[in-house]
Amino acid sequence: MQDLNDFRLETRDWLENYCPQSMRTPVVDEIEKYCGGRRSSYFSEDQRAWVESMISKGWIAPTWPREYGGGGLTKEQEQVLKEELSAIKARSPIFSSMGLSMIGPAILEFGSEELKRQHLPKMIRGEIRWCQGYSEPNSGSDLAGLQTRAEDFGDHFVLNGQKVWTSSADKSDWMFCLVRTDFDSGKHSGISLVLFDMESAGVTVRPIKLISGASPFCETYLDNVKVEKNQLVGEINKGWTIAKYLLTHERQNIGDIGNVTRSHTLSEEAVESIGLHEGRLSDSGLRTEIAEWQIDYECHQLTMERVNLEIESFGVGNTSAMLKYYGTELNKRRHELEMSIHGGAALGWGEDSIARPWLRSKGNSIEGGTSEIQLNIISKRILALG
Amino acid sequence: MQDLNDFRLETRDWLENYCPQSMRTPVVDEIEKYCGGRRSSYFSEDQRAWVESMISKGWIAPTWPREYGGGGLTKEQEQVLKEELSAIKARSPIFSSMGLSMIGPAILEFGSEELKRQHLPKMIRGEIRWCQGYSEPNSGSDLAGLQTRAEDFGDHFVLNGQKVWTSSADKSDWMFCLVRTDFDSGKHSGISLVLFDMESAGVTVRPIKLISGASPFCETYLDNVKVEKNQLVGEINKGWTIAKYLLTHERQNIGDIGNVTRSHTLSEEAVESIGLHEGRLSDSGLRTEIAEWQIDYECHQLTMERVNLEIESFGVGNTSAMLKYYGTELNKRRHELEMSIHGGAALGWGEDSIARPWLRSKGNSIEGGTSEIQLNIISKRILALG
Amino acid sequence: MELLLNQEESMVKDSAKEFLSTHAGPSLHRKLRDNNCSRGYSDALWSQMVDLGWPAVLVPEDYGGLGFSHVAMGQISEQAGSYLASSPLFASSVLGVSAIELSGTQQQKEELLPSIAAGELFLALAVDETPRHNPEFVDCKAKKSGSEYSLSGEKLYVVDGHISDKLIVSAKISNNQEDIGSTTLFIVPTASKGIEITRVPMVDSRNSSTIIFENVHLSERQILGGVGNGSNVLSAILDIANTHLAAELLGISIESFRRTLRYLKERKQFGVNIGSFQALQHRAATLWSEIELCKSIVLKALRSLDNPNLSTPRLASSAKAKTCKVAALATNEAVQMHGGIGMTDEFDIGFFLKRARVAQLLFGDQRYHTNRVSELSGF
Amino acid sequence: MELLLNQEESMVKDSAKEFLSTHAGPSLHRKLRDNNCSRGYSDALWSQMVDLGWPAVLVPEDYGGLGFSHVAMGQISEQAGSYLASSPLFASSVLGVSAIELSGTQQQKEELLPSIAAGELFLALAVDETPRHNPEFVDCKAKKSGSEYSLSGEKLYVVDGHISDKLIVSAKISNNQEDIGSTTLFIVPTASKGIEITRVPMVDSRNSSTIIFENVHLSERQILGGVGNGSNVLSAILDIANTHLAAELLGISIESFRRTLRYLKERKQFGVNIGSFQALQHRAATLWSEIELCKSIVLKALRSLDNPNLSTPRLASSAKAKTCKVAALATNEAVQMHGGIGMTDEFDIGFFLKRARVAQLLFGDQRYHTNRVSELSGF
Repeated sequence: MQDLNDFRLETRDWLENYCPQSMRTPVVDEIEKYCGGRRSSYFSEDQRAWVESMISKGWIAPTWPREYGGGGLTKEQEQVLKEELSAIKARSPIFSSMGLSMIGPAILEFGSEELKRQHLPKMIRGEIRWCQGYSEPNSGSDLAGLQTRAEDFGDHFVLNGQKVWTSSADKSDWMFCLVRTDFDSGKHSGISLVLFDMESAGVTVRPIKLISGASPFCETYLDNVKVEKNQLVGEINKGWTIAKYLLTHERQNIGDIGNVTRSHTLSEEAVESIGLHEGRLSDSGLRTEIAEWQIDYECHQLTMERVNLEIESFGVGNTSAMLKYYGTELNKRRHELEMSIHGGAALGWGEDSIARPWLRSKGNSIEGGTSEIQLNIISKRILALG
Repeated sequence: MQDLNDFRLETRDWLENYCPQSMRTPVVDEIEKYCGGRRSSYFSEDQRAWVESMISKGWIAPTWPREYGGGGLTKEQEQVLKEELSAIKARSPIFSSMGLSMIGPAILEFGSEELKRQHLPKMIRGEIRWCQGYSEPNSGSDLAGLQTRAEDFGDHFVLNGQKVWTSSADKSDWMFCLVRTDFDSGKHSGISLVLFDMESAGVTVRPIKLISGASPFCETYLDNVKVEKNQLVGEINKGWTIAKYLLTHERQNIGDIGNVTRSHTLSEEAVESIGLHEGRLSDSGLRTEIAEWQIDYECHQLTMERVNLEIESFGVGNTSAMLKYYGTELNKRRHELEMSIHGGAALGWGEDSIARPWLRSKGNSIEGGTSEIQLNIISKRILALG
Repeated sequence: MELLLNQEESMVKDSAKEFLSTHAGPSLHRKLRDNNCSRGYSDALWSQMVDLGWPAVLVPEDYGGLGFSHVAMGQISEQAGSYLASSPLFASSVLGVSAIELSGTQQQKEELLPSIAAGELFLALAVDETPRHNPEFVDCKAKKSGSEYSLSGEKLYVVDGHISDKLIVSAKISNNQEDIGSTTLFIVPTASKGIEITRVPMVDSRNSSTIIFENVHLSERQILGGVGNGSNVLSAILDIANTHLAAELLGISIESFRRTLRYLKERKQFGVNIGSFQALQHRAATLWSEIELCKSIVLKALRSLDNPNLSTPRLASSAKAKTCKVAALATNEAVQMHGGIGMTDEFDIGFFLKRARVAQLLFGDQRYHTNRVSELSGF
Repeated sequence: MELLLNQEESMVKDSAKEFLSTHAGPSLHRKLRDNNCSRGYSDALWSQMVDLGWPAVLVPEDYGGLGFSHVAMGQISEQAGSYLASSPLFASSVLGVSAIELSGTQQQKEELLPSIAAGELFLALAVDETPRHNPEFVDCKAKKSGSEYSLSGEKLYVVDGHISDKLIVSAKISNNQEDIGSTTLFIVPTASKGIEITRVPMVDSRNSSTIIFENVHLSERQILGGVGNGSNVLSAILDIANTHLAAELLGISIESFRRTLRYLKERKQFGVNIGSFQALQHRAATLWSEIELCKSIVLKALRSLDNPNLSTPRLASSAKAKTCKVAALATNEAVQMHGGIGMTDEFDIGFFLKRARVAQLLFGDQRYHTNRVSELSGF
């Protein structure tokens, strides 16, 4: 306990010295977020300094072993670090890293020593940005129905197929990719997880334009892409186990989707845009719906908190499907209300249009497993119906 | 056309003479409703006169052939009669008659000449009250899974089994009953429709008390009940066709469930109980919900009207499942709102408690085919999903 | 037979459906959008509509029109919803014609109606001054001096304002510093001096305009419906507007649902059509029921426009409120049930979501009209 | 670890569950109802609750209590919901104790708390005078003369009023014709002259009372929390009331859902368990998610009662609003998914629907508390 307190004081001290003031302010624009990778660059010198200091401390991945560039901290120390970072409102050094949040933990859990040494340090240093290759045009909700083939050529596989809904594939350097390595056995038993460089011959990336106008996802075509056998994660044909492990991680991240720092709450926006009458929002129907949203939002936030505590304390919890389902539905409701609050002013199609994030939110309950799939998971795995 | 006008004038005249003034006022209490049957009695002399006049005219069943005691009217004449009855707000002579609305039309459509002569006149004269024997404890939604056995003993069947959810079985004289006559063939192909007297040996009726405290339904136990072969409606083992015909009729009746004359509208009740502030109902959330209910209610009423017109004009329409589903859900919403309007005053458990019809309404979406079954019917038969 | 179409109305519906299904639809809409079409509709399509007599549908025969009913015109509005057909029909041939017909002088009618019917003159209605519909808030001022007026102020979200020849504008008449009378409507040529029109591209790839009036000179003869009579006239015009928008929203709902249903029967996952999943079936069945209800209220409200009575405002608001809610449900369910492909710009279903949102908002959204139903019902 | 139970709280929860699952539940409830029990609870059950120390849970140790937290007491409230356990716990041991503890004088505490803790004295809270909760409407008058008061008026829906020894009553103090000060609370013995208590049997087979006060004589010493301080004290008591009702509603939701889930796995139709139908699965999954959300907000609101701060009122109302909505959904879905048998009196599931409706309404329903959340959030 004394140790932990010492650690807190040391950490506080260190952050005081190494976290620049400009890295303690809220992010205003997406462009300010450093995501790493070959094509990345720093937005400011402060950012570079902050990221490099954190890398050198290993605190980009606080609990990963030091030998791979991690911080080697205990769970308790990590919690202290989080608290101290949050206390000074420090920015995340590397944002939305699929390496750190997804494939990194999977490699640590399932990967060979060789893979760990090859990939983990580069993730931590922000040198390589990762993307995932899961969904295919004919296997969306039915992920295990995937058809991308990896044929065995002795020391390497040759991949052919098409992946869709790959987040930021056009900005990423490596892909972790589910492929079919056994074409005869059952749906779930012939799947493997492999890693490859997006610069490999035969990889073509095409961004997908969404109804919001943005292109956060891509299609990735694989045309005789050669992948060394040592880039297989875990055992051959056992990829579905790792996939499920990854999906649970993903759901939890997306369930968090409503959890964005905003300068305004919905009700403040509404008061500003619509005005009060006798202290009440003039549109009484909208007032009720905003209040109901606010209550549900608070309930959801508290539930994320509670579930995490329960997982930490009891190691139980199969609730990421629920958090994903509810969180994304809440986010859609939020944007519907935002549209209503702003009326005609929300309908313009400029770059800063309120309609664009509204349209983008429609995808929340589809990407990362549709709401329907989450409800299926709850029914089957938690409620044991079926 | 001239004829129709003549008919209208004659009808108006006749009604003027034969419909007593007290039969032109709204029914205040259930007890005032004459439903016919051996155990019935008239509430007043006016009622007796009115029912008997209508019987003698044949207008209890306006379009049924005169030979069975019907009015022998054309569709157009029936419409005129309806309009004239409605113009003077005449009460229905016989209320909620399963004979007139359900088994009568089925006998006309599927029954033998003998059955027509035996049963139709007594229905019309209100001598015999009918009830239906469909559901069983283990076949509710899955009606065709019924297990009541009718064994063939040459000139008669012997019935054994149990029926539930029989409306007013304790007040009825005869039952039309679905039974299994072939125990080996497929689920739908071994069912027959038979008629029997409730006073037959082996018939036991037990009223079912509902959560509202009322007992509109009964359980009926059949213990070696003898039924003459001539009481079979239609062909043997072809009863499922008639059952479907009857269910469609039933749905339409129940879909109409919200369509009750009430002295107050919901909004008037609310204004009276809650009061206005600046011309608006003080509880703004409730105000919005009442308005939304009112809009949906009007839409549903109009849809019943439209669908009926379409059926008359084009003979199409497979919409009774929708009307039943939506009408019963609306009625449940109505009672929820009524409870909210009256607050604590709705929670008492006296005989005139507002909570009793609220609880009763919960059964609307279960009896006569659950909402889920109606949605299945819409999906399969109208939308062709599956 | 109030709730059935008569022969004339059925004919209009069938021909609108036939014409628009071949000549309009998502691909034309996409082309207009991708070409950044500044008028917001296809000239070729409009010429054909004129040939079919659509701008003349609501114009009385005495003024060179067809003198058909709102029910008939409503069939076109509905099909325009199903086939995403943008054109000046709504702004000019429904709102413009109705405004002039309801309250114009003999001279105004003779001057304007034949040209609108011929598709040569475009009107637009300039009402709102705030982001959320509020026709009673009028800050535009018509300063009176003698028998002349000088109009100043700003109007927002004027549908097709940028292509119109004349605007119908609500303003308050002021005399020196003092306001006199209440709201009054004026017919204002867009070519007048002092008018600045800014086109605003919208999420549905159509246009609305922000219009600034600065000392625009008007004569007495440009008053529509009499001094101080603006609120009454406007109220009737807005009932017409909202009922036709309800018809359009119904068309959007029907078509989104039709496409979704087709997709449910085509798309395979887990080795079966996704339409075989009961959870989706029940949602589809519920949605279908809601759309059936919309059909009834829209027809009733249109019918009521043809025989205005005390219920007309309530029916118009009921129709708008109900179709707003159902169109939102139908278009959202459409995107969700299409899954990944429903999120993409490449696929057409998103267009319905976008257009529905604009049509919902125009002249009052679901909450606005639900509130109005309460008010009209005395609670 | 605000959102986890500590050891003491877990222990209370487990023992409440164990005790009530064997000694309370639908069959005891049915027996009380069928015997038309006029007290509305079982004396035997109450004696056992007293033996377990439940009436003492919230009473500070200095006054002979256990001095446990609201979180601990909330576990009992939740289990009382799951097992339909009626008893004077809510009225007396939660509301009564809280009122005295929050605002009583040293003397009042010494006089009342030990007897309540011992289960010997029953309190009840008499607040509402209108069918819909409105604590600010107070028409009861305490006419002052010297240092004495004379109380007249009527209170409605007083939970357990008919078995209580003392009432906590809100009234306005009047001096001759003139009202002075605002609402004040009084502790009024039910044995006082001029009190008429009428028991009203409710849909949940429990009782509430209508109480008429006619010139009931009161001394200054019976004022609770100071003259004119009634609204403030009441507001804190009502936050406690609503949070514990939220816990009870949570218990009702959990148990209705548990029974429904069991039925879905047992009941066969079309040759399979009805729980294999996806439409029911998705509704069950949605309901389960909602109940999980309720667990979090109830715990947070209970925790906040133990450390009151600016958020306490908002959390109390949020918890009540949310659990009202979810309990209504859970109990309605329970009846619907049970089908025919769910409609019958013979089957137990209807009891949950009935009790939920009363608990929802008591001290403000979902709309009341949603509105309060808006007000507390400044919109």
